[in-house]
Amino acid sequence: MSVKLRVAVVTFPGSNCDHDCYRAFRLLDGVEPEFRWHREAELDGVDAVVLPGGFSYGDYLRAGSIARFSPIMESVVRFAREGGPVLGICNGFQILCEAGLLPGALLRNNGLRFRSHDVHIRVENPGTPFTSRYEPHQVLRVPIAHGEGNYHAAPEVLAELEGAGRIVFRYCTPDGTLSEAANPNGSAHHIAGIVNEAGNVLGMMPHPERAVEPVLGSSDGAPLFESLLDHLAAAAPHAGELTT
Amino acid sequence: MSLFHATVRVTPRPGLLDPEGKAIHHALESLGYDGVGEVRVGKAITLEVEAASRDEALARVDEMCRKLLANPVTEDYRIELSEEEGGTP
Amino acid sequence: MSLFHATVRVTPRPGLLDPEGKAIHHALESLGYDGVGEVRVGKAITLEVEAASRDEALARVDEMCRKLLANPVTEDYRIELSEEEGGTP
Amino acid sequence: MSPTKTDQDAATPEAAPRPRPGDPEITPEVVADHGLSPDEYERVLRILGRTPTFTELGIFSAMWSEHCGYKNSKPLLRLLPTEAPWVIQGPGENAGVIDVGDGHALAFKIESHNHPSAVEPYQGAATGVGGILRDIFTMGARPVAVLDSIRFGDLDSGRNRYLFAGVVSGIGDYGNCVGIPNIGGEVFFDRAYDGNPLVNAMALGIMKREELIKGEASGIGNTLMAVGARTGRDGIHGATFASEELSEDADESSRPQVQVGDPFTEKLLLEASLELIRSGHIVGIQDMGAAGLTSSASEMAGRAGSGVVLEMSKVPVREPGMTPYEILLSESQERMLVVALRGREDEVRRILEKWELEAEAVGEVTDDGHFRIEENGRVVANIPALPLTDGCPTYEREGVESDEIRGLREQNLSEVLEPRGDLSAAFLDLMGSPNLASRRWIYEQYDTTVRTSTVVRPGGDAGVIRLPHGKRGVAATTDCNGRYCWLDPREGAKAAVAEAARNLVCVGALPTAITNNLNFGNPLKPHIYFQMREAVLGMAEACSLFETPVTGGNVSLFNETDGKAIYPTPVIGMVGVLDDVERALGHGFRDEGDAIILLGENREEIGASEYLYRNHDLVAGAPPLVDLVAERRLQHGVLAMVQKGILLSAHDCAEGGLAAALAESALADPERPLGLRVELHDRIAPVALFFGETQGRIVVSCAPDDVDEVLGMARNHGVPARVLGAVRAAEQGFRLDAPLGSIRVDTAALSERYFNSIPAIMDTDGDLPDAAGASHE
Ligand SMILES: Nc1ncnc2c1ncn2[C@@H]1O[C@H](COP(=O)(O)OP(=O)(O)O)[C@@H](O)[C@H]1O
Ligand SMILES: [Mg+2]
Repeated sequence: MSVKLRVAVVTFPGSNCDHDCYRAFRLLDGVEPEFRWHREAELDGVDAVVLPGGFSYGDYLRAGSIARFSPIMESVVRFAREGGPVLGICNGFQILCEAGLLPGALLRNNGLRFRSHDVHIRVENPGTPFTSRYEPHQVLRVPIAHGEGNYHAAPEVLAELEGAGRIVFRYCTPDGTLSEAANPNGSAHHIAGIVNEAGNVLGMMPHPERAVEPVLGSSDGAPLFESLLDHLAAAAPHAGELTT
Repeated sequence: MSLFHATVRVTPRPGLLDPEGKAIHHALESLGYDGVGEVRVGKAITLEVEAASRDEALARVDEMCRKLLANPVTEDYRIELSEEEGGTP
Repeated sequence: MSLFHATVRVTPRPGLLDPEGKAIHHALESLGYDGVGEVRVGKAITLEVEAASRDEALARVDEMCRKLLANPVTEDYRIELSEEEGGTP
Repeated sequence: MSPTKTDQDAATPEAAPRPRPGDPEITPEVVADHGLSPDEYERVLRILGRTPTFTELGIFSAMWSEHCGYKNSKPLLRLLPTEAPWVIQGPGENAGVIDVGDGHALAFKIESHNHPSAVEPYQGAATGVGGILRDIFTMGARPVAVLDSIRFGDLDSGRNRYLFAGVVSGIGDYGNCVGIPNIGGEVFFDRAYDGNPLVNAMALGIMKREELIKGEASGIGNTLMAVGARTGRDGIHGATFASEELSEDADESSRPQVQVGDPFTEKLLLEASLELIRSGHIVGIQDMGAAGLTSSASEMAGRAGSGVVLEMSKVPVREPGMTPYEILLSESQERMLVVALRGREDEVRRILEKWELEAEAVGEVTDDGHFRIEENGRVVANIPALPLTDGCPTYEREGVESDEIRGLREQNLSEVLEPRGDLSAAFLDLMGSPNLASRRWIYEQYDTTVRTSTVVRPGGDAGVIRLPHGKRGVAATTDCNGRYCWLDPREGAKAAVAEAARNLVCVGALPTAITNNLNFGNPLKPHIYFQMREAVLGMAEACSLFETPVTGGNVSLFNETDGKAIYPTPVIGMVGVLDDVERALGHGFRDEGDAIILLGENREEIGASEYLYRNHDLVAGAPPLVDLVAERRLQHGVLAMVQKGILLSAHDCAEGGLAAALAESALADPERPLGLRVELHDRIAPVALFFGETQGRIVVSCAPDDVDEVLGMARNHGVPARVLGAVRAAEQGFRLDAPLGSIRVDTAALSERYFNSIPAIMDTDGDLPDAAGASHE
């Protein structure tokens, strides 16, 4: 009997990419995604956590600012501090910043408008649990859909992110060049995604879960989920003890 | 000509729903703050204007509010003015 | 216990780009207003709190700001307080 | 004109309400202010057998407004075909429903929010999206896509730019937050819409067949519950307001009628409603939309043939001191009325609580057929439900064509057919017209990919989404050219249906049904009533022939400012079905060397075209005529080709004509524009050949090896077809040659013009986040 990895997809009031994330895992073998309502207090032994995109609490006040007080966030913070992989996409990234699991903040897009279209992002660090299936500097085509994705952090934080290889994705042109025109929201250093110091918490604005099948226009996001499963399979000796 | 420092406070008209205020109220409550009355969220726009007199400055900012800064259909506004360097509020 | 009326002004930190302020500045210019200095846009959140004293009210609102209403990475805040019924600002 | 309904029984006198202290007295002025004609008021008196209370007058006024009562349109709507084997729910419910195979049912509907958007574009448009989404999920369907059909005056006015920017961000913010992808729509600019923008939003939802639920208040003793947001003083009498003309000072007088939307609450309400419907605790559910609690409660009673009693003091309100009149007529958003099985109220509350929402028992279903309102136990209104909902007088008016418009239609255009100046320059200019330039500026503000089901995004001929599990998909489009309809409403409406169907076959979908939004001026004017009648007849004829029945729609009349009406704009929202979404086709050319083929025939038509408006400031001539039979052959042929998998692209010719269609296919991928070389042999005037908007034409492309098969299939379907040329690299330019003229433009210049025209207009000024440009010029 094969034991499946368990991934929690957290639903906050206003999350709207929870089903999309769930589905992205569903397409893979060896993993059992499960929804977790934000009011649950315990994560209860899952192997990884996803904070999906959407508009938790309507994005009122600041995107992610209210969701980070949801009961489940205490467990998520603990899980992350203990080294458990946490993936925050779009609104999930914003929540991670508000919760202090990632540095910096996501401001309103510099063009002041919501932007929804495909972008190209360059894999800056294939050495994370989320990117091992990518080549260095591989260019991916994935959709964005956000109004507050302009990454901002103090200069010393940016220097630290740069120096420690914690910038995982940057916006770029189709051929991998960095340019202001290819930066959809004004993010500092073209940042599209970063990890925490330990490397187990990834926040990114683009939506890899919307790019997992050719019929949707791109499957460049699929290796991200596969990378995570590789990582979990390798690092989850306890998986064998679970019953399904 | 003097420089005046204006703060324009734009608030949702009374009676209109303020979903953002509602969400903040809800969040404050669930953080354990009770006895918080109605919360409403508006904008505070600060700008500097040159004008010959306080009255002229006020008139200019008022016009800006009507034309651009506030949406007359859904928002009210209030102007606070102070003269740069030693002006009184 | 008295009821206090608080206005919290949340503004982007100095040095931080304020694209909305810039856009308004630009629009004012194209409407023919010149001599308008820097424009910055912040939030004005009004709420009512119950507290035994002015100091307590201030302390409570200050805590709300630190916890929820302002993001210390990007925003500053300022609290204005007035007591309901005849309170002075 | 004469009322067409017979009078119903009078209310039972023993339950007659007494006037509420503080309510205004009923005078002829008060009656007139409520928009009721003396005849209509007479009818109210007969139904009640007494003078109405102020509350009752408000109720009648709302229910008998054009918006709720369809006074002027009902007899016309009966002319539309509504049946087909795949129709599960036709007109009359919150949304139409059709069978789309594999056990799935599709709910879909279009709705207008024109007047609110004219007053406050952002909130008006946002709440329009909110309302149409609720119509879908109250049927038990999960909303899966939104489309928007919008119209404005010309963009050289700051006011129009302000309205356009506000509407687009309102539509975007609302749908984005709820998490429903936008898959298409249309936008049109013309001075006819100055001061009267049109904002029509369409939504699609999917459910399993057995999950369908209706808006009926059945089961005597069942509990009526108000669910969702609280009731405030916003939007009181919106329905009546939507049925009047706007006046110069509309912004002033209509302030209290602005409703503010809260998409976050909507998202919670959506999830809670679907959970409620699946739970079995409720028997009926309806949105409190136009005329709020009044229309939802009385319509649910009317449909079930039951009665209801509501206790006003139980309705959760946002502000203290609201009167029954205000509570009943408020149009606060994100509210629902639910009929819960008696004894299950707590279960309903628990579901709502999970989603952080309120549910309050406010009344119950009765057997007396009355719509009864109480305030702390005291009856304040008591009206027989059926005459209230169905007894609204309807009028069949006389329609007469306007001489002025006939004159314009018959205007001789031979002079403009003479080439004037450089065709290449005219073409470049035309492609930058806001009516032809890329709409990317709009749909990039809309989330188009959330829900991971969007197969064809906005930008193509129609949007396509896949259904859960399996390969089936649904396509949707909205279409209508108001200029065609103005010059010839019958032909224009036919063209709208034909274009919608053409758009669907281009992506590979079989057209199956329509919803429609009849946007017109004041129907009391004979020439407007003529437009309505003709448009409905044209729509009926085309829908019958295409086998696309009408399952619902919306009527928006009185779209006039200071006596000037908009173009008659009967917007068609059409849906179609695909068996295999992997076969869905785009409109973009793929590679150098691919063959470009034209299906259909070129004709010397230039009337009603964008070319005329742009170059001669003229809206005149006969609009392009639709040959419905030829059109149907064309559509079957293209569908067969797409299904066979031999096409690489398909795109219909619409505004801007053949040249525009070719350009759109060449520029479909902004990152990789292509060039082309096309030769035409038609000896017709080049402006008509290149820019005329002749119907019934589709430009397809295929691999060189498949040309014979495409031509063969076209022949078998009786469709004229010919190879026009081939796709080229961008560097080789965009070249069209014809016997009497040619176009040669640089691809990069064309691309620049096409993609940057709308941003260049909108991103300079007059397009600020909020009130920019709100000032009247
Ligand atoms: N308001 C809008 N919202 C979303 N998509 C739009 C809107 N207006 C136009 N589009 C999209 O832009 C493309 C071009 O529109 P249009 O010129 O009307 O196409 P067509 O003539 O093929 O119907 C279509 O894909 C359409 O869906
Ligand atoms: Mg069109």
